[in-house]
Amino acid sequence: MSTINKAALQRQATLIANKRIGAYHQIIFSVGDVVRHCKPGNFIAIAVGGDSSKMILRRAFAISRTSENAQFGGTVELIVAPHGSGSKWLCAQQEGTEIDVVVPLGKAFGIPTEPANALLIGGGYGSAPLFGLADVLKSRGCRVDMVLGASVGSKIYAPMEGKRSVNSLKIFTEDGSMGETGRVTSQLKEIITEREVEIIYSCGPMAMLQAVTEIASSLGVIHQASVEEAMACGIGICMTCVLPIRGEDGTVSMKRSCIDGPVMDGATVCWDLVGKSTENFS
Amino acid sequence: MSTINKAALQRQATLIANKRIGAYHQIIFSVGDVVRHCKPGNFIAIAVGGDSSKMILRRAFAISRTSENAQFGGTVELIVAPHGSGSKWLCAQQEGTEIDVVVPLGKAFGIPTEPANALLIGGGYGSAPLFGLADVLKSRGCRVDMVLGASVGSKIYAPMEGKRSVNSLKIFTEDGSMGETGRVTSQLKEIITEREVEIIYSCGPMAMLQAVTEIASSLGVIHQASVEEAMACGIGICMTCVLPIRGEDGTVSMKRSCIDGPVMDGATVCWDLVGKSTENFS
Amino acid sequence: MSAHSVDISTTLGNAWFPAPIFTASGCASSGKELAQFFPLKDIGAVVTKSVMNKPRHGRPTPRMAETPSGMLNSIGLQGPGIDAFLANDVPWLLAQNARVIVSIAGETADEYGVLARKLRSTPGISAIEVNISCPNVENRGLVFATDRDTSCRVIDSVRKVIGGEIPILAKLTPDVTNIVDVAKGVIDSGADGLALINTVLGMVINIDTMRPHLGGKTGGLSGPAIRPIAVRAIYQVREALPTVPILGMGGVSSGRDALELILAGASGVSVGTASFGNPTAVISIQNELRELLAQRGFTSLKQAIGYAHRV
Amino acid sequence: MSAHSVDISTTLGNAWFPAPIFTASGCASSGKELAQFFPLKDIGAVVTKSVMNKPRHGRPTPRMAETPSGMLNSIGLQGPGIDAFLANDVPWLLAQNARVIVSIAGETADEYGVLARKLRSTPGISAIEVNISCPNVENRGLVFATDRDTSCRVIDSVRKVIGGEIPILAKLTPDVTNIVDVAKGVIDSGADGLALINTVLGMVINIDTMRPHLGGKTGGLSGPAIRPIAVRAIYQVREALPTVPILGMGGVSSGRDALELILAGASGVSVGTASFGNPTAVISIQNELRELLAQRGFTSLKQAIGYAHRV
Ligand SMILES: Cc1cc2nc3c(=O)[nH]c(=O)nc-3n(C[C@H](O)[C@H](O)[C@H](O)COP(=O)(O)OP(=O)(O)OC[C@H]3O[C@@H](n4cnc5c(N)ncnc54)[C@H](O)[C@@H]3O)c2cc1C
Ligand SMILES: Cc1cc2nc3c(=O)[nH]c(=O)nc-3n(C[C@H](O)[C@H](O)[C@H](O)COP(=O)(O)OP(=O)(O)OC[C@H]3O[C@@H](n4cnc5c(N)ncnc54)[C@H](O)[C@@H]3O)c2cc1C
Ligand SMILES: Cc1cc2nc3c(=O)[nH]c(=O)nc-3n(C[C@H](O)[C@H](O)[C@H](O)COP(=O)(O)O)c2cc1C
Ligand SMILES: Cc1cc2nc3c(=O)[nH]c(=O)nc-3n(C[C@H](O)[C@H](O)[C@H](O)COP(=O)(O)O)c2cc1C
Ligand code: FES
Ligand code: FES
Repeated sequence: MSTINKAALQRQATLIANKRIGAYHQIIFSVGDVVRHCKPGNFIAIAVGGDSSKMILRRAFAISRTSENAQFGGTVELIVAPHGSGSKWLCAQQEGTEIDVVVPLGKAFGIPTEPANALLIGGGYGSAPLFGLADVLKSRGCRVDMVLGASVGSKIYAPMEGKRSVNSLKIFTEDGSMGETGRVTSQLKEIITEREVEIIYSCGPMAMLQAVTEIASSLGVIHQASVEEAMACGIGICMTCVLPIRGEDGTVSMKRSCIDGPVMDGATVCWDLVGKSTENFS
Repeated sequence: MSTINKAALQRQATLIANKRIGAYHQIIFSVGDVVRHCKPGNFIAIAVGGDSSKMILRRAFAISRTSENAQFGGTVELIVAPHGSGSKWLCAQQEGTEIDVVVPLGKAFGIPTEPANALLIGGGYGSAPLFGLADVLKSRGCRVDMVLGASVGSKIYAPMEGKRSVNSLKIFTEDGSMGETGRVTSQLKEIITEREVEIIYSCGPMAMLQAVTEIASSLGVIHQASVEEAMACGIGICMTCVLPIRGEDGTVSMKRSCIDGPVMDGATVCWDLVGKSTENFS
Repeated sequence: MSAHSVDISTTLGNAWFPAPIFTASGCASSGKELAQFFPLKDIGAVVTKSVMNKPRHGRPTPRMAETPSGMLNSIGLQGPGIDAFLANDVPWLLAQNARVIVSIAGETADEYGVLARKLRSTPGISAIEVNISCPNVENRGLVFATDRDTSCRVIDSVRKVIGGEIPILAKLTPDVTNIVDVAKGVIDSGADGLALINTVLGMVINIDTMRPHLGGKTGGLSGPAIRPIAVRAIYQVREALPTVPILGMGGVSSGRDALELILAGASGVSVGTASFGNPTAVISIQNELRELLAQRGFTSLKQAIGYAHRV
Repeated sequence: MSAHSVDISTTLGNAWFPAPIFTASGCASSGKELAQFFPLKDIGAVVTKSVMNKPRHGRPTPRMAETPSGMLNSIGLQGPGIDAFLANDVPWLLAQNARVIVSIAGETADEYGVLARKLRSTPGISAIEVNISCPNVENRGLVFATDRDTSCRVIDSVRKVIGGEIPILAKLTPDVTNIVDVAKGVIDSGADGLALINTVLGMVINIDTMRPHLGGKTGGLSGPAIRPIAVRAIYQVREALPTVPILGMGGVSSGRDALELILAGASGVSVGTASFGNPTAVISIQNELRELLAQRGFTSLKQAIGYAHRV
C-alpha cells in the first residue's frame, strides 16, 4: 500500500539564497536535519504568499540538490520557473525570509542495486532533480548519460558542477538556440541502443514523459518517470493529483502522484487515459 | 451636495519611514505634489497585503502631518495602531516598499476665518491629525489648547515637536499611567469655560465623540468631530460608511462619512441612532 | 493582432455599447465619484445603484465586513428615490456622454411597474436592470428571484410598460436550487437578457461581541471569493439559453477574470467590489481585457462570448 | 481562566467526543497521512472520505483549481468501496484510538441503506455522516440534498437500518433556495443531526485552453472564501431548529474561524481544505480555539455553542 514519505516534516525554513539562472531561480532553503532524508526525486511543498495570502495551497517543487554545511546546516536547492502567482511570489522573496515548508515528500527515484548504464532525460526545469540523481548513480558505479531539452536555451538548466557528474550531456532546443535543434526524443532510440542504456530516468512535461515511455517500452528499457500533476495537498489526503495506473492484474486505477509518485514506473502509467473519463477504464 | 475630495489621486507611494512610537507606528509616505492638497482632517486609503492579498479593501488612516522636502518631495505622516491584519501588515513594511494609496480623501477640518480659542481633543491615535491642525490654527492666530486621552500611557500620541504648537496640553489615561487619571471629558466643562473655548475639534473613538458632543452642545460651543466608521471604499461609492445626520430641516438621513466626513458638525450627528434600525428615523 | 484594433463593442438585446466593461449596481453610486479617476464615457456603461420609488434609509451600520477575498455588505437599498434620481443623476451621467443602465428595485411587483413607467419617459437610458435579487431587505421573502413565479410577476409588470424601446435585464441571485429554471422563467416573461450574479447570502460573526457583525445580521457576499460561483451560473445559463444575452458579474478584478466570464457566456461584464479596493479597476480591467483578446487572436469581443462552450 | 481547564468535549446526538475539531470528509482520506503530523486521538474525530458500496475511480483530472481564498475540487467520490474500507481503514483508525465518523454516499436511496447495514455490523464507529450533497457526480440529479423529498428518502432508508445506536448526521449543500426547509425535512425523517455545509458548486475557466479547467467541468468550492456562507447556513438552521446538533464546516482555518461557526450554532467543527495548505491545521485550530474560549471566560465549549443567538 502507498504511504506518505515517513520522513516528512513541516517546518519554518529560511531562504538563504535566491539567484536568477536563465529563465529560472535557484532557491536554497535551510531545512535542518531533515535534509538527510531528502532523496533525488523527492519534492518540497511550500506555502506561498505570506500571512495574508489568498493562495491557500502549497506549491510543489522538486529538490534539485541537498547539502549539509557548517553555516546553514542542511540545505535543499530548488530550480523554480516563475510561472503563476505562487512561483513568482517565491522567486521574489529575499534572503532571510522564513517560509513554511513540508519536506521531503513523495517517492524517490529507485537506484539500481548493481552498476548499470543509466540515461537521465530532463525537460525544462525537469533537469533539476537529475543532477542530484546523477551524483548518487555515479557513486554507485553507474554510467550516467544525460539528455536535456527545452523550447529555448534560457530554459535549459545545466549547471557547471552538475555537468561534472555525467559521462555525457546532450542538449536539444526547439528553436536551436542551444545544443541541437529538436526534442529530447529526437535521437532517443539511437542513444539508448548505442550506449546500451539499461535504465531511463525522466522528469519534465507530461507529453515528454509519455513520448519517452513509448520509446523505452518499445526497446524494453526500464523507465522511471517523475510526473507532474496538479496537487492540492501534496501529502495524500485530497485525491486531486491522481493518474491512471495499470496494476499487475491489468486493471487501471487512479493513484495519487504525491505519495505513489512523483516517480512512477513509466510503463504502468496509462498516458492515453490521463484526463479522460474514468468510465473507460478497464 | 456632497462630493469626493477634488484633489484625490491614486498613486504608488514609497514608504520612507516606519518607526515604533509607544503602541503605534509612525509611517511616512512619499506621495509627491498631491501633498499640497492634504489638509488636516483628510485621510489616506491604503491597499494592504501586497499583490496576492486576501484583503480586498483599503484601510483608512488620518494624515497626521505633511511636509515637502528636497529628498523625498511631498510626504505624509500617519500614526498607525497595529490592530488587525491590514494595519499589522502595514506596520511590518520596510522602508522602500511601494504601496498603492489614494490621497487626499474626505472633508478637512474647517478653519475659523477669525482668530478664535480652539480646543483640540484626541483619543488614542485620534490625536494624530490634531497636531497638523494645531499648526494651521496657530498660524491663523488662534489659541490652541489640547486634551488627549487613552486607556494607557503607551496609547497617548503626543510628539515633542507637536507639543510646541499648542498653548497647553492636558493628558488623561484611564489607568493613570500618564497624566491624570480619567477621560478627556473628565474636566471638559471646566476647561471650556475657563479657557473661553469657541470651537472644539475632536478625533477619537465614537463614544468619545458622542460624549464631547453632549458637553459642547450643552455649552453651545461649535464642535467639529472627525468620525471613524468602517469604510469599504473611502471614495463614496459603496454606502457602507454612513452615519445618521440631522439636516437643517430636522429630518435624519444617512450620510457617507468618507465624503461628507470624516469631519462632521458634531451637533448634527445623531449618535443615539448609530447602529439602530433606520425605521426609527424621523 | 494589436490590442487597439480589437473590436470590443458589445450588445445586450437591442442596446449597443462601445465597450464591454460596466460598473456594477451599487458599486459606483451614480458615477460621480469614479469620474474623478477616469472618464465615464470610456467604459461600456454605468449601472446605477438600484433605486426604489421612494427615498430609503437602508440598513443600520455596521454595513460591511471584509472576508477572505471578499466582503459582505448590507446596505439595504439606501437611495434618494426615483424622482430625485431621474432629476439629478441621469442628466449628469448623460452630460458625461456615459451610457446609463438604471437598476430598479421594488417591494412589490407593482412598484417595479411604477418605476418602469418613470424610466420610459426618461430619454437617453440604454437599458433597465431589474434587481429582483437584493439579499439586503428585512424580509427575505422580498428576494423575488428565489422564486420563479414571483420573479416572473415582476418582469411581467415591467414588460407591460416597456414596449421594447430598451432592453430589460433581470438580475438573478445564485442562492437558488436551480438558477436555469428562474432564468427560463424571466425570459419567458419578457426579459431581454439576464444579469448574473447578485451577491451570495452570508454572515460574519464578530468574535469580540459574539454576535452577527452586520447591523442587518446577514449580508451579501461579493468579490473574488464568489467568482467561481458566478462563472458556474453564467456557464449553466448560457448552456441552457444560448441566445439570451448575459451581463456577467461577480468577483471580477482583472482582465483575466473578465475574460473568464465572457468565455463562460457573458456579453458584458460589470465590475463591483473591485472598485472599492481600486478606483481605477473598471478602466484597467477593460484595457487588460483588450490585450488578452488580442493575444488570443480574437478580432472582436463577440467571438469570445461563450467560447468555452465550443465542442 | 486557563486554557487548559476549559472543557472542550462535545456531543452530537448520543455520541460524545473529547474535543470539537474533526477532519472534514474527503480532506483527510482515511487519516493515515495526517497521523504523521499529529496523533489522531488528540482531535475530536476523523470523518472519513465518503465511501460508496462499490470501488469507484472518480472524475478525470485536472481535479482541482485554486481560486481566491478557495479551491474547486472534482474528485467524484473516488474510493475503494465499503468492504475494503471497513476491512482496512476502520480497524487502523480504531487502533490509533481515534474516534471515527464514517461518511457514506450512494447513487440511490437503497444504496445508502445497504451501506448503513454494513456499518451497523462494524463496532467502534462513533457516527454516520450521510453525504447527500456531493456536487461532483456526473448527474447533478444525484445531489439528493437539493430536493427535500429525495433527501428524506435517503435518510429514511438509513434510519430504517440504524436503530439509534449511533447518530445519523445528514450533510447538506448550501446550493438550495431554502436550506432550513431541507434541514427540517431530514430531521423529520430521522436524522439526529446535520453536517453543514458541503462545497458550493463552482467553475473555473482556463483562459489558455479557453475551456472549463476541471476534467469534470464544475467542481465544489471550499476554503475560506465560503466561510460566510457556512456561517449563514449554520446560523439560519440553528435559529429554526435550536435543539438539533450541527457539525459545522466551511472555510475554517484558524481557531477564530472555528469559534465563529460554534457561536453560530455548531457543536463540532470539521476542518477540510485548511489541511491541504497546512497539515497541522486541525490540531492548531483546536489549540487556538481552546485559548479563545478561555479568553472569553467560557469554562466549557458547550456554553459557546449558538451563543450568537442570545437575546
Ligand atoms: C512533484 C512536482 C514537482 C515540481 N517541480 C518543480 C520544479 O522543480 N520547478 C518548477 O519550477 N516547478 C515545479 N513544479 C511545478 C510547480 O509546482 C508549479 O509551477 C507551481 O505550482 C505553479 O504555481 P503558481 O502559483 O506559480 O501557478 P498558478 O498557475 O497560479 O497555480 C495555480 C494552482 O495550480 C497548480 N499548478 C499550476 N501549474 C502546475 C504545474 N505545472 N504542476 C503542478 N501544479 C501546478 C498550483 O500548485 C496551484 O495550486 C512541480 C510540480 C510538481 C507536482
Ligand atoms: C477616516 C478614518 C481615519 C482613521 N485613522 C486612523 C489612524 O490615524 N490611525 C489608525 O491606527 N487607525 C485609523 N483608522 C482606523 C483604521 O482604518 C483601522 O484600524 C483599520 O482599518 C483596521 O484594519 P485591520 O485590517 O488592521 O483590521 P481588521 O479588523 O482586520 O479590518 C477588517 C475590516 O474592518 C475595517 N475596520 C476595522 N476596524 C476599523 C476601524 N476602527 N475603523 C474603520 N474601519 C475599520 C477595516 O478597514 C477592514 O475593512 C481610521 C479609520 C477611518 C475610517
Ligand atoms: C456594497 C454593495 C452594494 C450593492 N448594491 C447593489 C444594488 O443596489 N443593486 C444590485 O442589483 N446589486 C447590488 N450589489 C451587487 C453587485 O452589483 C454585484 O452583483 C455583486 O457585488 C457581485 O459583483 P462583484 O463581486 O464584482 O462586486 C451590491 C454589491 C455591493 C458590494
Ligand atoms: C478535495 C475535497 C474532497 C471532498 N470530498 C468530500 C466527500 O467525499 N464527502 C463529503 O461529504 N464532503 C467532501 N468534501 C467537502 C468537505 O467535507 C467540506 O464540507 C467542504 O470542503 C467545506 O469545508 P472546508 O472549506 O473546510 O474544506 C470534500 C472537499 C474537498 C475540498
Ligand atoms: S496532492 Fe493531495 S492526494 Fe496528492
Ligand atoms: S466608504 Fe464607501 S461610501 Fe464611504
